[in-house]
Amino acid sequence: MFYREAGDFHTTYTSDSQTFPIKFDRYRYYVILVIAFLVVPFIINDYWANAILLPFLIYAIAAIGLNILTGYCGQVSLGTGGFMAVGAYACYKLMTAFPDVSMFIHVILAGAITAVVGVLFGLPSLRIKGFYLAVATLAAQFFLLWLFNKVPWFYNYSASGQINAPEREVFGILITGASAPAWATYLFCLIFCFASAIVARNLTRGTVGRKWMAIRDMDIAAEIIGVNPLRAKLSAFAVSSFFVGISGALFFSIYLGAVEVGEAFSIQKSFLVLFMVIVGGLGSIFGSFAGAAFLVLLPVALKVLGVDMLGWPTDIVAHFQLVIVGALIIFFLIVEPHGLAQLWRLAKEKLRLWPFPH
Amino acid sequence: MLDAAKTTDVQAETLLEVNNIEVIYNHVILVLKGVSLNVPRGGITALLGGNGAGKTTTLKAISNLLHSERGEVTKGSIKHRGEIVHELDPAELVRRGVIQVMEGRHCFEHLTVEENLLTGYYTRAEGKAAMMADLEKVYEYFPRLRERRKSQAGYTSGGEQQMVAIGRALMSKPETILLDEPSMGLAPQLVEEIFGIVKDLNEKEGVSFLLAEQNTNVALRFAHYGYILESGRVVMDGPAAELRENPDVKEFYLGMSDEGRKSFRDVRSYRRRKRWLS
Amino acid sequence: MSDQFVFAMEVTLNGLMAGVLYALVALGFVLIYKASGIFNFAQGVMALFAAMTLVGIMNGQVPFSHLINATFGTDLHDFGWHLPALLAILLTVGVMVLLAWGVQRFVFSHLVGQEPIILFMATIGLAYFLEGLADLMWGSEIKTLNVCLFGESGCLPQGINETIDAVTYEWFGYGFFIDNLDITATIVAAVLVAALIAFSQYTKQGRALRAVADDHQAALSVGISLNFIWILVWSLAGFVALVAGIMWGAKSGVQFSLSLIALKALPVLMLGGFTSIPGAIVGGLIIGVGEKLFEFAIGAPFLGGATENWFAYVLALVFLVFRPQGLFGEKIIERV
Amino acid sequence: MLDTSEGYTTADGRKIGGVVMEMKNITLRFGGVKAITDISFDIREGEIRAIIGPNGAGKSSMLNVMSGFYVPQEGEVWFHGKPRPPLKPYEVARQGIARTFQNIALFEGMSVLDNVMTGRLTQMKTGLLAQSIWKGRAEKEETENREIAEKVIDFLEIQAIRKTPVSRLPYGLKKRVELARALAAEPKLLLLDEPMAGMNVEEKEDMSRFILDVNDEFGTTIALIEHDMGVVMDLSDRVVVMDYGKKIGDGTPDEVRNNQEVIDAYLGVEHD
Amino acid sequence: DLTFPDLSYRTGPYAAGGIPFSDGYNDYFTLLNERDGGIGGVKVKVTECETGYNTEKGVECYEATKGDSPMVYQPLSTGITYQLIPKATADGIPMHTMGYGRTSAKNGDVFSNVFNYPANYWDGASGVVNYLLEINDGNINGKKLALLYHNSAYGKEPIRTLEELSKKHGFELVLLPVDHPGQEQKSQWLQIRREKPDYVTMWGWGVMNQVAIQEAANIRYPMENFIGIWWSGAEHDVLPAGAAADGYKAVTFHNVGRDFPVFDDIQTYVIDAGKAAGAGDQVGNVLYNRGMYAAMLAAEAAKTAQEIHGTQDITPEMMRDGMEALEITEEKMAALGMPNFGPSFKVTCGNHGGDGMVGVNQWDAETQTWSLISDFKPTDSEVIGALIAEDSAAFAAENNIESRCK
Ligand SMILES: Nc1ncnc2c1ncn2[C@@H]1O[C@H](COP(=O)(O)OP(=O)(O)OP(=O)(O)O)[C@@H](O)[C@H]1O
Ligand SMILES: Nc1ncnc2c1ncn2[C@@H]1O[C@H](COP(=O)(O)OP(=O)(O)OP(=O)(O)O)[C@@H](O)[C@H]1O
Ligand SMILES: [Mg+2]
Ligand SMILES: [Mg+2]
Repeated sequence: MFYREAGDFHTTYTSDSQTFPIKFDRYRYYVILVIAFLVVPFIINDYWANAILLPFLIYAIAAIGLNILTGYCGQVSLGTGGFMAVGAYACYKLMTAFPDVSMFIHVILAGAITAVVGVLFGLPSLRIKGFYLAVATLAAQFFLLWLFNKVPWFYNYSASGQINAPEREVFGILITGASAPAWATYLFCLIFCFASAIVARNLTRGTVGRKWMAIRDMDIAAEIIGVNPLRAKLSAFAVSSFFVGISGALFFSIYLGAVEVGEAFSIQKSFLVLFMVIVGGLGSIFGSFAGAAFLVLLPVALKVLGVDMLGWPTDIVAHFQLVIVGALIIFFLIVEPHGLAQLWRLAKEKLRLWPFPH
Repeated sequence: MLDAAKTTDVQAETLLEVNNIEVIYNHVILVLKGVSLNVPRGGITALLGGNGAGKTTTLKAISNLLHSERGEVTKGSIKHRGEIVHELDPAELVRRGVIQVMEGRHCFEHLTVEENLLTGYYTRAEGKAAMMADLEKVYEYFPRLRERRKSQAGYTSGGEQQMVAIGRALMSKPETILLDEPSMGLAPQLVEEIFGIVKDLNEKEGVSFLLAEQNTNVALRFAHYGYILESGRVVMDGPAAELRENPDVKEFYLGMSDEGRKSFRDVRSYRRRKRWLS
Repeated sequence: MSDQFVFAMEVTLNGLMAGVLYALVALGFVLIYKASGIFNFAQGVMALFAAMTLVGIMNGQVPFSHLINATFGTDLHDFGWHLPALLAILLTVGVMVLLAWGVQRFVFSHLVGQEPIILFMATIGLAYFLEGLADLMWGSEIKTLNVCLFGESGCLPQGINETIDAVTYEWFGYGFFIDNLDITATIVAAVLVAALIAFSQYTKQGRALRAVADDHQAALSVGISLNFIWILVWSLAGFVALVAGIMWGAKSGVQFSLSLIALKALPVLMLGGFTSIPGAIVGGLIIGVGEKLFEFAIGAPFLGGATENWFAYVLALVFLVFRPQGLFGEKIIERV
Repeated sequence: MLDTSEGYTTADGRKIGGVVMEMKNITLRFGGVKAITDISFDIREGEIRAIIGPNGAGKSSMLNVMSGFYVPQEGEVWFHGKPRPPLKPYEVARQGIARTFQNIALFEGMSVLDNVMTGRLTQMKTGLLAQSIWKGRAEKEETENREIAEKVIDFLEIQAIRKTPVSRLPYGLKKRVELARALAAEPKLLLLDEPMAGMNVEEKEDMSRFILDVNDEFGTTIALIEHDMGVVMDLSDRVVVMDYGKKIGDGTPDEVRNNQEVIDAYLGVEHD
Repeated sequence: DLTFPDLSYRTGPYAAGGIPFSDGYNDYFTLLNERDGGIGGVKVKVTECETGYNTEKGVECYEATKGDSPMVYQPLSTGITYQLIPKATADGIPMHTMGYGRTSAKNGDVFSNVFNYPANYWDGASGVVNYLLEINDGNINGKKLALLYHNSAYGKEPIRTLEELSKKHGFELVLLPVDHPGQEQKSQWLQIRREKPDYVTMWGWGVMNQVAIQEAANIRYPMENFIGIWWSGAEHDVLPAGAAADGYKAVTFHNVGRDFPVFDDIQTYVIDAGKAAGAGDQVGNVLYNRGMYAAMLAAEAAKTAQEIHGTQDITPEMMRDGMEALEITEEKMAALGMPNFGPSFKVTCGNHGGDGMVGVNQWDAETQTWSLISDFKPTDSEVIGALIAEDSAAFAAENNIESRCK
């Protein structure tokens, strides 16, 4: 009886379809928000910001984006790295072209530009399905990378071919560049992450979300009951790419500060975000966070454990890291194929019944 | 119609024995709450009950297909010829002569009808001639399949797929067939035909059947013995002839009132359902 | 004949050869996909693992030596023997069968009946695991691979084929370059494909394989042992991975990047169809020729080069738009 | 033979109106297989029209033609007195045609409520932006449509499983949820493909009651494929009989029941 | 303790290069600890952190280690370098990117905390051309030089320089990009067969090197006309091709082989004592030597810093000063047991890159050794200097950096 939902009655459909229909959940969620917004900024240091929290928040946004496309709409994509690159380069071009405009606007515009590119590459999805589509999105991945590497306009003709984030401010506070304070960069990413989660949640609980899920679960039936598959799929591509673009922009401008396209947005990145989504749970916003946390934190935790605490050679630890991450992924799948999010749901179901087994 | 009393009199050898099993899905959903039943050699045993009563679950528990549904038998035992079998590989059970025809057909979509049938021969090693002979036999039972033998099973109609599923099971020359809703989606004539085949196999070749059916009417006509399942429990069992005469069974499963068959038009009013147990 | 035309011919021939090498990798994917509907992300890593194991066994390396040395302070390196290639290959095949058994026993037997994406995910976990394991076992340095099957003279030949060079010089006044290793690879691939086609078309295991791919539960219900079928195909895929590993490793040495050859196989798969063995070969040839010709005719002169990676995918994409299941793939059944 | 040219009155006294949909000389082929050969019949406003026939006769294919999923090689579908141009299935759905499927086609990853709500999709119009903000227009629309969905859920007595993922439901309940999804669309024409397969008598009675009530209360026209002759004979006003893709009978249940060709091809001898 | 972080990569696609470098770097510091009791009597602590050549892990490593007063960072990856330039500068920690990284960081006036002595990529490109001039009696007019490069920022580095030089010396330049990872280079080598360049130079990394050398052998391109940059010139690049790689050349900014007294010390104090960082089998290898050389330069800079500031416990800021005042002479090298191991040079406020002296190595497949066939010679400072001034000025303008050297 640790987890209770009894006693929560909803008298209106509005209250029933809110984000956290169960009071207990709602409070826990408020507590997390308060900590994230009001406590963490005061105790954060460079290491936590740059090594853990920023990547976590940024990957969470990307994972939410991909989850919309793959988890909700069922279109497996391996082009995430390429779309993040679009976000990053769009942001870079905007930052350098309009130095006085607020970063908020740049990042959102970068997302919008990525959305357009995403729709373009989403067009084949009308005919190509499943793993075929996944492989087809690789065409986007490789082509975009090639483009950003090849055309000097994208990197402002810099000799090195890298793009560097110049120092930019939001409300007079520096948030890009090396001297940006940790709390500011963290808050900036947190706001985007929070907004993304809210928007994603709103979209997925309403009509659009149901259209996506219908397409995912059975596209033919969806079409017969009145879903226009092209529009549903393209809207998923657009929304997904929008989030992925934002995460790419933040990844470049706030987190890394300098980026070389082939390295930062390689196919490995596409896979990484996909792993996050699947490990976390397809079709779950919470899962996107869980997956991002899992894949950002676990390697760091294993490194700290192996190198700093046990004093093993770094290479052995790195190899073990691979073995353990791999084994854990498999282990989780066997325990619960639908990801960490489902594991959490089942745990809740059990807690609700506790101490009675059924 | 069969004389049910004949087979129940003789104490036939028990092929399958299910002892008080409990099944849980996903570690949390309790579906079977103690089901026991026997399948005697040479008998047709019917498992009846409404939607979600647990018929399919019982059959899957017997044929060891629960694992792939994330279900498990947590209590009780299942014995085949006295041996505990619920740790066996499903394939091993087929080799021992127990085969299941799954609910909802489950044909191999991309294989042709004929290839589908041939997969049923997988566990046997009696050579090509025997295979062809058995194939021929199946085609005799289901002439429609012969016509469609070269088309991909995924494109055949619902009824055709049902025939494929049953035919496929026959190809393994089973001793016991667990048949899950064979009549579903079949035209009345074909239902008769399929039950005719069941009866034929039972009488001529001594195949035993455990039959999960919604179509109580037909099932009780052909079965020797029946179990009625309600929300995961056996609420009633007895020789088919007796069950047919039971007034409750008559009302709830056969759709007959005292005045004979009711019209489906006349059931517009709400009515409380009577429960035996639970 | 114009120079450009002769050059184009040479490029085409080399494209075909490259295609065969891609197809070798793609074959492993096809086998597993066909038999289980699993898109095996770990195929590339399996090639790496197989090649590393082969070299390790040939050179008598002590597995896990680095780990053992680090934990026990010992100083182990190798057993000091050199095994003949043929024996080493047999032993490696044994290891791959063992791996197949392990994969089945510890991973996929617990995932029967799950959706494809879940199975795909498991292979990702497997890829991580194997990569780490390979490094732990054999170390991450580059290893030179030199397979000599029949004594010193029977080594894998590399380098330009003199006969073809001479003959084509006679004909066109320009000697064509064909790599001996590629010719060997072509022969090996042809034998492999013929054997695999025979297996899947004419044996009952082959039929069972396809049945399993369609519906795990139904396959179980008719008595097909998933365990057996899957161990079988994973072993076969392991063997194919070993062959691919040898061919690719001969050129670049055995090293981590070997696992990335999977990326070259994906457009091939897409174009040929995930379920077709002949498709892998034909797809490989089309991709090989397509990307090389494009680079030759358009990429290098007009686009600044290095277009092959994306062009292969775009080419496959174009084919898919017209045939969504690939050239030879099984038709996607759409019914209600 | 019942004269239906001007509409008619059924045995239980319901008034049947004009033609809603008319199939004119439909022929449908799949490669070599001829699934439907030159079939014509009409469906009238407010009636319950059954299609019966042996397995593989082409009934489901006919339903697929009606719902725009298959495009016949020959023949036309007339809808509301006009020939219907070849439309995409989702466009057909928007004209007020809803259906259920023979092999259940629910969205397995969603809850029952969400599934029923998908039936309302054609009626929900707010854009992406409004929905991403949620408060305001989107929320209002959601609530309004939710009310309708809940009504359907109440009507079909599936309140208890509203929040359950459909993948966990037993077969019979799934069929009912599918019906709920179709009803939620408030269709003018409802196509049901074997709605009662896999049900026992009691559940069939429930289902029959729902179908009759829908027809009665909302005046929905219903086309129904079913193998249970008891149900067909009791519920339907007129019956089309198909065999091997051809029409072999068309008329009231009684007419059909006594048609020798139908008896030979389909009904066989009666048992009860 | 003096902490020297070592951002190594012993896993991933470039592990083969990362392992020997890191071994050399570690072993030299171990030697100092064991033999001399550290630097100026203060023990040295090397904290290794695995980056896997991945930028994000590089950032994590940087953040994890920057708190323990690290003397100098060697990011060992151009990507990570770009990442860290602003960060390290803001944190006041010096960076040393030897033969990689941002070339224009040579301009210490703009890049206060970044050092790339003794040579950089553009020196490398110029060194290649110089060598061609040398073997062609000073005239390469009309010759054709093909650049086979990794299609990334790194690989594209030499293009500008080579273009300038081709204008100056009148040779023709053919550009041949290879996409990552470079397993498949048929197109490029067929093109080389058609174009028949007199020389091929390569900016490769990872598997691309091994494949290129093998393909060159396959088309029977004369190996002695094939010259790699120093990141394409280690043992593991040539070994897979076996005997066919004989004669392959690579430019270098330090010496090769284990024929230096310092290696005897390393053998006795480190390897025989069981304190080697790796398996101890890499001593004398090109990249091992490079790692050791990097450690030596760092240690010397630390000594200089200790002298300047008169304290043994130096801070990163002091270390920076030491690096800026570093002077390497023949005598110093000889005293360290490394006579003629590298060029002598002097770092100044305006010049953080040394004199860019480049030599040429050649591979002998028979004995499996590299040997220096052309001594360290100056590169074309005229061309390079202009390019550096241009690029660093752009960076300074972008980031509002003011001139700090008088
Ligand atoms: N994979 C599963 N996961 C969770 N619950 C399940 C699963 N399969 C079945 N159930 C539940 O188990 C119960 C019994 O289902 P079962 O399929 O055995 O019923 P049935 O008697 O065969 O019904 P029907 O006649 O409709 O086929 C149902 O309530 C169903 O919701
Ligand atoms: N997409 C398709 N491709 C090929 N053949 C098809 C296709 N759809 C249906 N058929 C064939 O058309 C015939 C009619 O099929 P249909 O599903 O309409 O039958 P049905 O009357 O609904 O039968 P049942 O009562 O068994 O469901 C069958 O022989 C079937 O195999
Ligand atoms: Mg059932
Ligand atoms: Mg049908």
